[in-house]
Amino acid sequence: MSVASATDMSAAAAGPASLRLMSAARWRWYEFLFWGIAVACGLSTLAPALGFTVPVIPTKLMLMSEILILGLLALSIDLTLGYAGLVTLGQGAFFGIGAYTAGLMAKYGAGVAPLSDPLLGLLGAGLAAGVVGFATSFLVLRGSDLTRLMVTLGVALIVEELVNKLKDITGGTDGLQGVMSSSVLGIWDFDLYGYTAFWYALGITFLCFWFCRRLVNSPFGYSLRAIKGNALRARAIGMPVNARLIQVYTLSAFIAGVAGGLLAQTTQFASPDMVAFHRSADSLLMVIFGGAGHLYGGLIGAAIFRVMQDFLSNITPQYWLFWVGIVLILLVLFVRNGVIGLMMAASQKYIAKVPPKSGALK
Amino acid sequence: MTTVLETRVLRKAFGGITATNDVSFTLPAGARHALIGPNGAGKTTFVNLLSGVLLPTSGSIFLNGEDVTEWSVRKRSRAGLARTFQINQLFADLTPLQTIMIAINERENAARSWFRSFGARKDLVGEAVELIESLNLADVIHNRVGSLAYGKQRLLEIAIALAAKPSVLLLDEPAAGVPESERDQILNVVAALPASVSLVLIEHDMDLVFRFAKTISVLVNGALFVEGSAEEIARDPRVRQVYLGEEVINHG
Amino acid sequence: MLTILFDGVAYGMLLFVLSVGLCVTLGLMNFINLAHGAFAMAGGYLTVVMMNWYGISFYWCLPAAFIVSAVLGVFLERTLYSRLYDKTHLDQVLFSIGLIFVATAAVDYVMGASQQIINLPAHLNGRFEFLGASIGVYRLFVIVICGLLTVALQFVIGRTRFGSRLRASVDDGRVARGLGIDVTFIFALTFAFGSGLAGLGGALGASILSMDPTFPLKYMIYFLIVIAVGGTTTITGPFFASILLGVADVAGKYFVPSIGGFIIYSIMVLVLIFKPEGLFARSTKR
Amino acid sequence: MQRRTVVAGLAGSAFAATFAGGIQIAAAQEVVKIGLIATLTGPQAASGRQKVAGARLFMAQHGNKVAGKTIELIVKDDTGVADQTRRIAQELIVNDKVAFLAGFSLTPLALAVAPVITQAKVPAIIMTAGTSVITERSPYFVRVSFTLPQQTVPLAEWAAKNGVKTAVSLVSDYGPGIDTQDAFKQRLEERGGKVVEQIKAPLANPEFAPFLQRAKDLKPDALLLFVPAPTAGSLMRQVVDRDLAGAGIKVIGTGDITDDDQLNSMGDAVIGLITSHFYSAAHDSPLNKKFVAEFKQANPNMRPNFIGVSGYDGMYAMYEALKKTDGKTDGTALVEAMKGMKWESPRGMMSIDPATRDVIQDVYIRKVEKKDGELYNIEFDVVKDVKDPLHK
Repeated sequence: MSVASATDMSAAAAGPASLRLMSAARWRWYEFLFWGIAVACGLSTLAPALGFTVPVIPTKLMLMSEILILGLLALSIDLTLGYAGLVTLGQGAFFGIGAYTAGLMAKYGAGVAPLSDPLLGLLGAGLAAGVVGFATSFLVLRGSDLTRLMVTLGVALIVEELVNKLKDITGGTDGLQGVMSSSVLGIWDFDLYGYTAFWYALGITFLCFWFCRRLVNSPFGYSLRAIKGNALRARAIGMPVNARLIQVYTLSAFIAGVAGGLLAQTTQFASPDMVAFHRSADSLLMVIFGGAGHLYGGLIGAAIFRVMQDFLSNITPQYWLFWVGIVLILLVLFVRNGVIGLMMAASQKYIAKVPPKSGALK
Repeated sequence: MTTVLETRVLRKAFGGITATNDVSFTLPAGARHALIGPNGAGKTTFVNLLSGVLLPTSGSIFLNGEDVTEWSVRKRSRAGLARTFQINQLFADLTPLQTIMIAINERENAARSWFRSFGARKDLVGEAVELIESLNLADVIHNRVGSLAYGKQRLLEIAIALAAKPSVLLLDEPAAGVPESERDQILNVVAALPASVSLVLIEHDMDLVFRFAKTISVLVNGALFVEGSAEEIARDPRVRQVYLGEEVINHG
Repeated sequence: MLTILFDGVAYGMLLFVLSVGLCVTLGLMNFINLAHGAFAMAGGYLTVVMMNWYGISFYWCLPAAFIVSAVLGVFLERTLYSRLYDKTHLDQVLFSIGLIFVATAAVDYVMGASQQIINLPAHLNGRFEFLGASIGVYRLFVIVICGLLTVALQFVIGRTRFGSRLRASVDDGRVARGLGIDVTFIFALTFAFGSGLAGLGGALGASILSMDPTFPLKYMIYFLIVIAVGGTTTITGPFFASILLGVADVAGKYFVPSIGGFIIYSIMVLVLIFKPEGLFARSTKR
Repeated sequence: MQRRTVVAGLAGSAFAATFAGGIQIAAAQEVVKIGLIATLTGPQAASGRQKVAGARLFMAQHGNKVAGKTIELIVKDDTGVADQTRRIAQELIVNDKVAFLAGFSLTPLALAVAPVITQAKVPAIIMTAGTSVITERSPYFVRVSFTLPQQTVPLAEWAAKNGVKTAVSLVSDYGPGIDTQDAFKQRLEERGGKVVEQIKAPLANPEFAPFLQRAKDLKPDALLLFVPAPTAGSLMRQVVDRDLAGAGIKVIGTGDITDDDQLNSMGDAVIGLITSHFYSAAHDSPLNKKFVAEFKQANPNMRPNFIGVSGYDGMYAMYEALKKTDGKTDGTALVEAMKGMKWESPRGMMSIDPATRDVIQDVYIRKVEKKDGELYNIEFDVVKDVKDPLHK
């Protein structure tokens, strides 16, 4: 009797609190805006057929596919860095493993119906990267940020050397040639204009994003935040910290592998560049640039970074790096937590000016 | 009376310094026990050994009759041993409600879920809200922990430990650094803890110790100096000499 | 065989001088300065300009490289780096990568993209036989200079008043300030010294390593490997780590050229698996 | 600085073109665009600069009007990363509607665009990448630079004739390097010599000393070297430092290691070095003299090398092809127009093999000598009309 009533009472109190907790997972208007823009970018390519032109965007379909893929890679880093607090400088290894796996499946699976299917290729890419991620996850459990940075970098460099050495499989420095991507779902062929590549990349990236979004708003996701916040306390409340880190690292490797697979399928080759150090460094840079710990940071970082690079290298193909460097320096000096931090600071300024409609919000 | 926590000739040495010197200690169920000693007596080291943050050089630890000497912090925690830290160990970027929910999820094995929404289990949220209310944290339940007043943070520190529904709770100087005005809140919370929880209080503050503890152990230079009821200890001249006397002088 | 050992030691010594400044900023000041290589590049290019454009003696270039890089270091420390001491490591990474980009593009603009080569004075070229080993005169020169530097460095940090003040500032900046130590000044000086050493390393290495605008990025990995393997709590750690890596790299490439590239990385990963704080790390108090 | 203005102006127009891309399709008929994908940043940057300079020089000399069309050169930086090359190629084709692609600093960069150009039927002029196989990967590849075996085989012949019985090769571990060592080994062993060891150094390698020491300890008659031109400088320094000549080892290589652009800064120690290559800045012809002089004038601090001349010749081939098709930009027709094309380049006579679309040219054996206070590769022997030996 009394037990039941106590439960009732707590359940009554729990209602608003529970809603409040779950509200973090609610889709906001700016998220719809974000993905809406992505879709609009794709749709705008159809505009000329309808008799009008949209400047700037339609000419950049390939760039946008690349942004989505790099954004997905950055997203995988954000999962470990932004939520679990694990720094990694070796995500390129998983990206590359995914790329070569998908590439090899497409190359040797050509004609063999199920093997050459792009979606299956992505699954294979993710699994291959995930397995390697799991195997190396034990290396990142100990030590400081610097140790983790260097161990993950070391693994990536070794993978890069392996790719160079295993010429018979990977094609060595010249890259994996003869990757023939089959049509997506047997319907859409990869075309020269990059329509299929774009929608395919957008679909897969969104799917992975949606998955990560569920994940970080789940009890598991919050336990990762706890580990990042204070690993000692997390252990003291009985949390299996190492197991959680291994899981998220493996998952992150899986997603990076999918991203790599996407790149290999949409560009129809794989090269050692895809495993190279700069790949790992760039993607980490994009996450920090965008702002870690929001899932969107990587995507926004990738978008701004690549658009900026494209824009600057069109103006000054030889010295664009200079201006990118200046932007990075200014960003660090004047903004906290990257572009998202900048946006949040701006919106807070706006909110401060406009009094909130109801006190309950605050 | 059953023993819930026991150490046998527990020793911890850091290089040449012996921080815990062959301590044999038993804690009966339902105890209200205080562990006191002058600065540098090795109180915190002892708690770290009990909770598994440090591993002992020699000796053994038993929790509810089981040898837990080699167990990790996490395993001990799951076996019912909770603790607070002398220096707050909180999740600065989360809210008290989120913090407590994380702890409860962990206890209920609900934290493995990748897909259920955090906070979807109303029964657990209800429990969290109750616990937070009982610790006078209701007004800051959705505030960022890092922005809370120090006294509130200390309360949350206790709340996290309680969320695990422990059988043994180690409180490491729960009121340390809390302004006078907020101390009472903490004392009341500690006094109101259910009898099912066996308590070990590590304290410096003698007011708190005598108000709360039924039994007391005095630790000096890492070794158990004397044990007894609160009255016995208060009267013990040796204790006065090594510890209370010093306290009086310091405070004077 | 001895030749290989000798070459490896010389290579390692060079690595050490190049990376020791990074060890100081990272270990003592807890600042991840990935742009460390940019200071080495400054020293290297200064040498190139002085020798190839103005015909100044190589021996003058060495101190000049040290001084110019140190001045550059102190300037950047005061204007930029000092604002970042309390930022997160990630911010520091982003910042210093930005600095690398700027340095790379700037050098490219002024000097062009191709490799710069200097011609050493004739008496530093050439080789001689010693105990059956073929010794390159210049490499011997590098070993001697780097060896002297190491000894001097050990002395300054371990034995002098400046060293003890530095250690105090690092242990606890606030307490050190309370003791009347000018922490800001100490940090600036240390940073300058670290940058200067990198510049000197760049000057010494200009003829062995290739000097081109991508230098800071290309060698960043090597610096980091040295620090990771050697640990950041001592000077001797990175020193022995450099020698170990230098010898292992050279010997590996000599004896088994086909897997030469793996060796350095494998050593690093192995070391970090078993000793996450570095091979030669002193156990810290905390 | 004049160069800056040119860069800015060109970049500006490229920029404007990109933005206006969507709108200008109709007007674009009178403009023929050439997409030059060069590596302008990163370790291979030096090669990109040469290419762009060579191409611009040609346009400066010959104007931008061909067969009634205006030629527009769009320069892009691919940073030496293959997926960038591919993306840029795709964008240039789809957005800018370029009639030609050109450039490609490294073999993997060229290979990455093979599927794109085949699908889009756009000719791609290879101005550097030197692995034989490239032109077989797409019928739209035309090469105006060289292949490594093409350079190496004459060198092996020369070595065999000049008393080299045993040799060691040291090459960068990637396509062109492998081609070089294999072609050399095959030809030298056909002529009765022996390659005792083939050493491969990682492509990004700061320290050549151990590899050189190993080669030295093997005591061959000759050491064959190949690394990409931008890293040749530090390799040669270390070759000198190791004193291989003193140990009686003849150091030979393809012209990549005595790159004309860098040769001067390598110092007198490289005097006497024997290399084989298709181009030397010292090539004795009026056309080359004019080319070198005007190149230097337009690009202070630079001396044209084999990449620069390939950029120049690439533009020639494209101009001539457009003339033949009367300005029509059908890709297949343009490739057909280039097949069998024969002309005098600053390097000497060259032609495009109608069967393989690869370059046929004279390969010279040269020796580093000092002339007018500068170091040059002085040609002293020549093998006429060399085809790539690896093509069927």
